[in-house]
Amino acid sequence: MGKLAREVSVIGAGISKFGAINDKLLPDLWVEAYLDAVDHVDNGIEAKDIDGGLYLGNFTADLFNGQGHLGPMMAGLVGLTPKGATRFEGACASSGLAFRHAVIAIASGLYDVACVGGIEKMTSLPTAGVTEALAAASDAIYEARVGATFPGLYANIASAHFKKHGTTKEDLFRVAIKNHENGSLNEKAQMPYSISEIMNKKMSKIKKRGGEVPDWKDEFEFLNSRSNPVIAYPLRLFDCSLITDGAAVVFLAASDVARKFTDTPIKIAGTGQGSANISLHDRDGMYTSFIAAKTAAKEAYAMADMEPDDIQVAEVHDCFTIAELVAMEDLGFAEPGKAAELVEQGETRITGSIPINTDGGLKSKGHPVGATGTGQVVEIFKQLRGIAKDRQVGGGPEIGLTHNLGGSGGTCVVNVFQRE
Amino acid sequence: MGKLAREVSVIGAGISKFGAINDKLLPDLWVEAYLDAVDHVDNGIEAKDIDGGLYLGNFTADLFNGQGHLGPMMAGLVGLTPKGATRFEGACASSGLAFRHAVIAIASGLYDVACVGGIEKMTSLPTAGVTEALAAASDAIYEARVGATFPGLYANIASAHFKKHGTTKEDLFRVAIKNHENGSLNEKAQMPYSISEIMNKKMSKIKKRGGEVPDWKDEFEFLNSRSNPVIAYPLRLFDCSLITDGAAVVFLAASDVARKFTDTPIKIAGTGQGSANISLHDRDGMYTSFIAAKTAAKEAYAMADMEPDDIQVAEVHDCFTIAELVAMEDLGFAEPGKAAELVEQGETRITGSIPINTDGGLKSKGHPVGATGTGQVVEIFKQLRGIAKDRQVGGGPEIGLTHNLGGSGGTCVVNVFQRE
Amino acid sequence: MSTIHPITQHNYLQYLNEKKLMGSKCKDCGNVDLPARAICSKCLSINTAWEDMTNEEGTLSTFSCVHVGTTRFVKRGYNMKNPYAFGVVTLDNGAAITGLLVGVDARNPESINIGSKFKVNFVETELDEEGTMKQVDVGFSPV
Amino acid sequence: MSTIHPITQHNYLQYLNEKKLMGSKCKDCGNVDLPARAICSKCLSINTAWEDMTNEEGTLSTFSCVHVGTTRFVKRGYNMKNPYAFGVVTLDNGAAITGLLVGVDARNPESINIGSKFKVNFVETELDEEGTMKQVDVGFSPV
Ligand SMILES: [Zn+2]
Ligand SMILES: [Zn+2]
Repeated sequence: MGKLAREVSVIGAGISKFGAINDKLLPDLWVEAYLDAVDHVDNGIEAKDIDGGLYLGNFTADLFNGQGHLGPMMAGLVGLTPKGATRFEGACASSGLAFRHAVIAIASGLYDVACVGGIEKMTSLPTAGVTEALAAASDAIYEARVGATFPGLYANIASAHFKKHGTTKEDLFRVAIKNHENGSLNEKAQMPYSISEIMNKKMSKIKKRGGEVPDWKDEFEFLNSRSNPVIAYPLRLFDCSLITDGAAVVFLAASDVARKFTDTPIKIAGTGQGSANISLHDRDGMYTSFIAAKTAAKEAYAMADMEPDDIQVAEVHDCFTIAELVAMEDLGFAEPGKAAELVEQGETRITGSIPINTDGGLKSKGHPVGATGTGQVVEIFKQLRGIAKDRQVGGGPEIGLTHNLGGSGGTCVVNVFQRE
Repeated sequence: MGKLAREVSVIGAGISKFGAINDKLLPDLWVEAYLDAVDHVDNGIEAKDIDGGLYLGNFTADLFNGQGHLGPMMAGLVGLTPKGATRFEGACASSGLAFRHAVIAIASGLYDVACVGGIEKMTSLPTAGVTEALAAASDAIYEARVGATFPGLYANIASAHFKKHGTTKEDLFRVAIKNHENGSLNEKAQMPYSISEIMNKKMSKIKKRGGEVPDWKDEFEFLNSRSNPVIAYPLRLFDCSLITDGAAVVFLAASDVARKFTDTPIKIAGTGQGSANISLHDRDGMYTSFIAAKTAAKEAYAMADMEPDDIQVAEVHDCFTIAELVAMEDLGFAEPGKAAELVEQGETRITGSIPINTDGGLKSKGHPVGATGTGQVVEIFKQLRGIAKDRQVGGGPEIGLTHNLGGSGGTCVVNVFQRE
Repeated sequence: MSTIHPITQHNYLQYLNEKKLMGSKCKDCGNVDLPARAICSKCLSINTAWEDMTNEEGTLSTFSCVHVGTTRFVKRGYNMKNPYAFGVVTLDNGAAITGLLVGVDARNPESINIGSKFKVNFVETELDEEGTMKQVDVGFSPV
Repeated sequence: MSTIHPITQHNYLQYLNEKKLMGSKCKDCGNVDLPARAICSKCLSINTAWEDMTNEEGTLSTFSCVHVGTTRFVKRGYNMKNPYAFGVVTLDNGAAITGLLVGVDARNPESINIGSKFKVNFVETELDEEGTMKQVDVGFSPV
């Protein structure tokens, strides 16, 4: 495994509002994110500067919107045609793949500047349709046919983790509580409320209706109640990420031209990618960690010449609460089975030693699957630039990481970023 | 636009049988093509040699087979996990994109060897379903909703070409006749019969049934008859490519390690990519040529430091007969409006000065959309290695080209190859 | 208007359902786009505004008569013997769009001429059997 | 057998529909794969042969009880109050596969134990109302 022949940096990044955006179609979400990213390039950027064209992540507009071939479609809306425009797909890691391959293309010497995007519009379908579409990211024949849903697959991972490491549902609740706390500070988040806010709202609503108000004494009692129903045992509603519309955009430049655009480029110190058989049963009995993630992390750390301890802020793929714990363990932030302790000690909060998912994560910010990988980069860009407002990690973090997982662990992309 | 930092070569290539393959699912087609490619690496290749993992082109298994996330799925079947595995989508240019990005990744210094694949299984759906799925490669709202089918879109291109350049339906027939003639020499082709064979079969069948045998005196009369019905005026059945299941695989290596695998690597002298708004109406009135193709060709020729005249054999994207003429003009083999003359003079036959689609093209070999771009590379590999058997171009061609077009021209990848 | 009704594809389709063909005009370079674009396709300015093109006329740039149609058109009775026509019409203001061609003889394609004049003629389709859900699409008829 | 009935996923599913759970065994390294693989997942040899695993027993490696199911399961009457269970069973020969868990109390997940013994118990679904088209899927029941 080599090093990149040329250094690459993030020079700007932006994001659309995440949510169930009823008055915007795919092209509208895209334009919103693109213009936000343009606004975040200090010295400005124009389409003519972007010789590398578009690297776009999208899971399945095919199934969600009846539309394929999104690369040139989105490129044309922002003036990037007739330059190259490519769509990447790796389920929920689609735009992580797009990002990585744009980095590689610039490193190859072919281009100086590229646009990376991620997009998904999921709420056009009813929930049953979303479940079916997502099933296309698992093995349609060997998993979905016997009843596997995505919550179900991650519930299998949770069951194994519970059994092997003694992890509990309260350990999972703490991840949700922390991510909603962070998301409440993010104006782009789909559900920008802390769990206690959500609980209190629920109580007021019941009161208003004249019902018997539950005597939840804290978030844990709320999360343990019927108001947080089991979706796929042992996972409950608040263990699951959201169904989201959204887009995110990142501009990359070779480090030798990056300073034309900004005085504070964020260097990609390392990037790594891994894969695994997409069926859980086909992974040599490994159910509590992801070989794709470990492979990607190893490659990214090696390229960056860094250790897990060097990371000061991280975005990890919390499509389900259990996934955040597994990610922490796969990334080496905690020994296997020990991630829950770090969470309990508050070390992953914005004020902790290794803040994770400061933007609310997929849990509170939302999870437009194809946009998620790029959205993570947007947050790390903001954190390392010190522009994350109320959710800014203190002490001026210089090194960040993104971890974007596809399906039930079939694809993973890990990147390490460093403020130059 | 830069040059690649490192030279890359094709060291082996293989292909599955193309056709309506009822007894093979996606994984089965994939394994067949992969093993055929392994057989074509002179000194052998093993999964452990392939540090770059898998670059896979697929248009929409999502819609055809209810299965996304094909990258890791296919990688796992041939032992490439946990290395990176990425799916690329650009409609019918999907595996052209995969090929190009694998070249770039090796050029970046990150990897030495990579596997490129393309796959599509289209015949699981009834024809109406195929039409709907293909519509996802056009603009679903602005084109498909007002009745645009793929034959219809290329028929629009044909109508404009007829009007502007005086092209005729007979000019199109000649493309089909030539490609079927070539395909009749390709044992992997879906419809390996010349048009006159097909015509004679048809006559025998009618005779056997006791019907009135038509007095077609040649292929042109047959192609002008009701046995070649209009699908989308002015395009008829034999102007359209086929609905196909198939897969193709190519192995790439950095030129400095290629000779470990073979004494005759085929160098990628140039590669180019272009895009365009996916709606025909959104191309500044350009209906008779593709800006994406011209952009890709210009980039590929410049990188190779070659002219159209240097090309000795080419695979071009003849999803419809008109597309072959437009491709020839976009690639500079003929002036605008003059491609039909070259075809009529026989210059594009295997024995001509610029043999095109020696394997039968999409018309006779078949068009499993996601596999087409890689399939073209397989043929050029064989031609430049001199192993194309009955359809081998004489004189030992050293320079070849592939032209892979997505949708109705939204994406194009052009590559120039050279025997070292 | 731009703040309360921003230029989006969502709003373009809303207008279309009210039988309004809404493009956009760039206040910086004067370029027109159809469908409307938030970012001008020519100069990439975001200083664009809605432009009503419902009553524009134009010329046929290219077309096809389709014998094997999309599922939706097959359901509406089109088939090998009963084709429909669609094509690209370039409006006199320079904008071009794909539309169904109505009032032409799709069985006789030689009678349809590239370069001849067409005007907007919306096509309404009932999406349910009761006819309560309607979809309007772009159509053109000869002038 | 290998030439007339090659190891393909197509043939695996044909066998499954006949209630045969067919894996493969590598003649070079002895590794077993389920579903059957043409290329051994361990040593990548193509010297593999069908291996009938229909009568194998195994242990439950992990599982879930699903309250919000796939469309197909919802149609079969499963819902928030009536969950179904699926999980991964590792056969005694070492091969593992995902299957529906039948004969367990999915409403009471604490009663289902990772590590307990299961055996193959196919699940048959009628794909049409007449019951003429059937699909067989992998299921397991407690031993
Ligand atoms: Zn303008
Ligand atoms: Zn073996």
